[in-house]
Amino acid sequence: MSAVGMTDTLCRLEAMLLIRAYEETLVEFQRGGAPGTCTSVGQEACAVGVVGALESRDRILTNHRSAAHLIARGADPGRLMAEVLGRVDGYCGGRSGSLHISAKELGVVLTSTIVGGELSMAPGVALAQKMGQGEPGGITTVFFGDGAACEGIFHESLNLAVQWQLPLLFVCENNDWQAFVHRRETMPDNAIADWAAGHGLPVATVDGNDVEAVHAAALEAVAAIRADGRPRFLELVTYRLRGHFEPDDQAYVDADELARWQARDPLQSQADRLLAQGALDADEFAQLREQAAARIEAAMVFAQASAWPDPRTLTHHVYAEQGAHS
Amino acid sequence: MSAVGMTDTLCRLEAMLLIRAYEETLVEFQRGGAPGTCTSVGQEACAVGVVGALESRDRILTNHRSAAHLIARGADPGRLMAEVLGRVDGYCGGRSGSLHISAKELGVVLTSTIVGGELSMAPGVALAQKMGQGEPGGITTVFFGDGAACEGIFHESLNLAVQWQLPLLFVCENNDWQAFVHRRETMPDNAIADWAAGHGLPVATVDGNDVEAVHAAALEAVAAIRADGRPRFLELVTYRLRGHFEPDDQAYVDADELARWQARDPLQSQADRLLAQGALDADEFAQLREQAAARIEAAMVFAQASAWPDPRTLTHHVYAEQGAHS
Amino acid sequence: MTRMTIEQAIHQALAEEMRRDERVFLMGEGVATKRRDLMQDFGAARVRNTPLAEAIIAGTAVGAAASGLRPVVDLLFAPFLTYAMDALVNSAGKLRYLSGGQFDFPLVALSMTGSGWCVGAQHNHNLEAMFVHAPGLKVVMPSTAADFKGLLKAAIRDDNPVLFFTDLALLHQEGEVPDGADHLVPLGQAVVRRVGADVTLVSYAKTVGVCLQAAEQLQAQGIAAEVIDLRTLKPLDETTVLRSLRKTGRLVVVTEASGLCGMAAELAALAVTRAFDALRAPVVRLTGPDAPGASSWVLEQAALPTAEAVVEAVQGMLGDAVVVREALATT
Amino acid sequence: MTRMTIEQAIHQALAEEMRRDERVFLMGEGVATKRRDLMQDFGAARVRNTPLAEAIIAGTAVGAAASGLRPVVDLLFAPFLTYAMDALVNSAGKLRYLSGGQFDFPLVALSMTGSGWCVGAQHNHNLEAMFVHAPGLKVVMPSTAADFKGLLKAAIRDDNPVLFFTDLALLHQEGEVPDGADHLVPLGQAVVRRVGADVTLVSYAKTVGVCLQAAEQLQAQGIAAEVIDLRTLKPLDETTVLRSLRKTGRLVVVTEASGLCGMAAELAALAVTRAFDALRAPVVRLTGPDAPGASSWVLEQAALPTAEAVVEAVQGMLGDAVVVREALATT
Ligand SMILES: Cc1ncc(C[n+]2csc(CCOP(=O)(O)OP(=O)(O)O)c2C)c(N)n1
Ligand SMILES: Cc1ncc(C[n+]2csc(CCOP(=O)(O)OP(=O)(O)O)c2C)c(N)n1
Ligand SMILES: [Mg+2]
Ligand SMILES: [Mg+2]
Repeated sequence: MSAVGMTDTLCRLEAMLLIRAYEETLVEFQRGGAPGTCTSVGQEACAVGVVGALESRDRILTNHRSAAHLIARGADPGRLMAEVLGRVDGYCGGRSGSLHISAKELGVVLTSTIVGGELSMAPGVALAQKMGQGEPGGITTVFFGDGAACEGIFHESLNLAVQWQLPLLFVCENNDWQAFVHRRETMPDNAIADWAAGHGLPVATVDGNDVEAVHAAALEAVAAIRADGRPRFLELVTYRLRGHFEPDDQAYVDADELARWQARDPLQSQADRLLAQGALDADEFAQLREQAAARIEAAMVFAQASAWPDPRTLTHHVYAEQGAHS
Repeated sequence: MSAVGMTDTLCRLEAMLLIRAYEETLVEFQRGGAPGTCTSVGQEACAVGVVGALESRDRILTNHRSAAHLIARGADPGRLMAEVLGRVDGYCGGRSGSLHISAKELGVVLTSTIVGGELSMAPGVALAQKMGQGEPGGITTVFFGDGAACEGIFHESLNLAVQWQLPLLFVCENNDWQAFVHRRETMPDNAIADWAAGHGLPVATVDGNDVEAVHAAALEAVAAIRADGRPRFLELVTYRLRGHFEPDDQAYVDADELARWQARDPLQSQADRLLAQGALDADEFAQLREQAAARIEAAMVFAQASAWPDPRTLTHHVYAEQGAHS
Repeated sequence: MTRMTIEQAIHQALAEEMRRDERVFLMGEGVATKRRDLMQDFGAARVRNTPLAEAIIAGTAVGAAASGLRPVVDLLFAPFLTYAMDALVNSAGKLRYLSGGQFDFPLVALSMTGSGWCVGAQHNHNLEAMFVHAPGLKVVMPSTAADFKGLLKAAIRDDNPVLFFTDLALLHQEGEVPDGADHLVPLGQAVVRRVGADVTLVSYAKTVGVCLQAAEQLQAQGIAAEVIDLRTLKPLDETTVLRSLRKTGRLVVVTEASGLCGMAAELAALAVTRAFDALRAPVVRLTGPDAPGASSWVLEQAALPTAEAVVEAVQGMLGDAVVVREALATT
Repeated sequence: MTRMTIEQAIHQALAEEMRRDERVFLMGEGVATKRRDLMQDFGAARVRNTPLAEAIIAGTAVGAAASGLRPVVDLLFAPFLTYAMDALVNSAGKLRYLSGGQFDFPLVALSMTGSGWCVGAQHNHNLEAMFVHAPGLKVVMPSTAADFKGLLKAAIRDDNPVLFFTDLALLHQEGEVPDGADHLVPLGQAVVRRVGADVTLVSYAKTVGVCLQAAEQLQAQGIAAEVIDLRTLKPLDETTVLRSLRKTGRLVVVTEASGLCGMAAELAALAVTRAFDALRAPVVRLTGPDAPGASSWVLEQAALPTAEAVVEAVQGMLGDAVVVREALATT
């Protein structure tokens, strides 16, 4: 099966498979002691659904749990892995590691692993678009978690975006976890949508495990933002199927809750849908999986072959105009 | 006329007159070059109405615009003035000046002039009450402005109070100004109540220039908090009749808007009400004014007679157990 | 040359740079109220009052700076920077490096501080050293009208995030400022305000005046003090300081900020690590105490380094030197 | 004595102090998950998971501390302290003073930092100096299991706000810890980890180990290095440092933190202001660079001061001393 002629729904399945393969391969590799990552296993539909609704002139901000957003945006898994391993061919030359990967060439900018950092910078990125920087008509999308919604900057960011009418799409992936704390310990039940609604911008709450539903909602929100230049808010209800950061035994996780959500795995759901529609058969599905695995295998080879940064470059890139400041 | 036998409504008028006399006397004095203050002229009904609903076991947090809250709580105007002038007989020995006056003996604690600082500390004060510190059944009241509601800490403070079920009364004095910026430039129109409501706690919006309405709303909220231990929110709609900080020519203020609110002066309204009810006559009113003026005159004499702190005490009170750290 | 206050110098710098480069814009709580003429000249899009929320003001500046604009944000009083620390320290200071140099952050964060106004420690806290300690940021704190203008213009043109501190007490001080929109003072260059061979007095902002006063008094006693105004705290002009130290062998550092891990510590460290052989006496730090700023005028004054204290310190140093010299002569 | 990891020492200290004083309670993102046994022993009211919001966690601690409780808050990684700066710097550090001593703030803020985990500068930033610079706060950063336990217990009993930093790399390191709930290490006391007369190596946290390693290597070359572990950064134990300097006349300060306005600057300043006459060589600062922490293992390692660098610095110093001594002998 080739991407040419593939339907959009199938492409979304393919993208989710690639993300899953990437993250599971890294997890396996990390068992050997390499630095861990925050995976988005179980949340792939959020990334694929939203990012697929964006154009190249748009900007994306993400956080510690960024691999799905980056891959959905077309990032090279090899360069991502090289970054995770701290190698020169990584998107940030190995300086970032997994936690703050940005890729300007893809419009994935200013990733912060400070929870809420993305929310603090996003209005500025959107403001620059509004004030004429970048390609005309571009909008900004900021991905963040339910935990980030507890930070004060959430409130400040929403208020500024509303007040200044910024072309900014807030996407909260509500995955029920904030590291090792369940969301229910941190906020009332419908808090995220209620808080957002209090700011008076349009809010949609969507099943974050249904990539088609996410995609449809994102398309609508993006079109609306492009039409009137004002912010929109999407809450994507999903679940973190793996631990916070690898390795993590998830001993603190309620087994029933986890099982309920495992049964709603977004990849399987999308595959089931396509299988039921006859748009995919079992062989093709297996083939898609294999293609993804093969791409990620090659990526891992690339990453491991990538050189370490030269220690003599330690202080490069601290300041602009290197050399002016020693 | 003596306080004995005075009705509560009359006492509230008297308290407002005392606050007004205090602030206007200071403003006059500051024309001579003494450090300025943030007056609450026009907002006296908020302080008097709410503070009168509290008991001595309750705690109060306030901010840069604190004189009304302190005087309503029974602070000695002489010691307040001494503090503003930086003298040893001030509540904080002159270290605070006007901007962060707290008076532990009155239960007015942890005043911060960092906008939002009061909101950051209030849940801790209420938590201590909930966990058995202080007299049983005490609650905490935190006064803050519409500007403070823009700070992220507003969101965090409300969420924690709701989530932890803290006996905390949030009182937002929405006076339409945030220093030199009108509230309309900073938030949507009904934002404060909407934001608070998004947190799922009971919210009441009240005419902050009607001391009886404020008092009734505060009594209700305080009783509710004492009954179930959970937070409540009052938005008091009022207006800052003077500048942000003395001296301030208010050149940036819309004259019509100001005039509209001047016509709604809370002192005059309360006096008119009492005069109309026959609970007060013009002579008595004049007498109340004179009593207030006399008390404040005496306070000013006291403050000016108070000594300057000894410069050799400069580093006293930085650390507990003075001397352990040099 | 035109005589103007430092307040005017700042305003001119802003106006000129906004005129020169349309990517420059200004935001903060009340900037459009305070600088109404700029708002009228450049439009409401480029001179923006903000909600009262320092974290998002600073964060927005960071995002805008990385996206092609050149924001100047007025964060009012230095203690309010505590709300903006994530944006400044973790984002502006680190994301260039962590991204492997993908982004520049040409932004300027203005703030005010300094004693003399009886406002107390939540408005008056000289915490510039915190930003010197943080990587990726530049820090400027000038003392004269000409430098305020030239350094602010240079800061706006710099591709790095710059913290620009104004000592309140200087705002209404006047000085001669070179005419023309080309007047720039490069970041990272200290200036010798007074030449002398006996002792080096290093300072910045308001306390440069204290040093100059002290130098005047010392002159009367036949002691020639060299006075260095750092102007930029980071990058620090080590060359100018070291050159002076190699000549005088004696250093007094004078700051209003607390000494502990402050600029005074940094200068003393510079001396003892890089000019040890030249040193002829203990370095003296004359700094504010390890205490919050009090409001009371007398306490506020008591916390400030004075010209008298500088003079005394220098006399102490030279006295010792004389004693030592005499002792050596008699062996 | 019982052998345990530093992680265990911290946990024991928390458990013992909570048992001893019911006003002590613990809150933070995940503390009830991570310290489940404490939650079970002391109840959910005293071991509280919080919303993900550092500013209100710290602010709540400040309010609670001033109201009769003794909170310990876990703020996780040091860079997250940037969200808590107002509560820590402006409230906890200043409101005792500004209120004229009306309130005490017996609170402890825990946080972790340090290289070795490839997590990058937004988790790894040794910014302890910022809090040393701020008035009204105490700062602790131990290196051994016994000190972690004894200092954390003392910090919890202290009536001042204490920033308690843990270098991540130490967490699983083991050490002997005195038995019994009475084991306290007073704040403000450094310890001489190794006695020597030729040079003083001053450090804290993980780099104490680097100094000890270096001292071992130097010993083999006949050079006796004294190693001082500061343990508490504020209040600083100047006496112990100065006593050593008066003996050795040589100082190398080793920190993982950046040198600029850092603890290394402070120590160098201490030496040159208070022990100048004893100094026989330039002070050396061996510190992390003025750069954010990189994630890549090789860059992270390259940023760390090594035992080899310490040895080299000492050799350089003593080499010079020998040269000078010889020069003097021939005149
Ligand atoms: C300011 C800050 N506090 C705490 C952390 C540690 N931390 C990293 S991710 C995380 C959970 C974030 O939860 P959420 O925002 O829901 O995102 P998710 O991890 O679920 O994707 C925490 C607590 C951090 N990185 N930054
Ligand atoms: C964090 C912070 N930002 C800015 C200021 C300067 N400032 C002092 S009062 C004030 C306005 C506050 O507005 P609001 O909260 O509505 O209270 P009001 O003054 O109207 O009573 C401002 C901006 C401050 N003190 N703290
Ligand atoms: Mg989450
Ligand atoms: Mg207001």
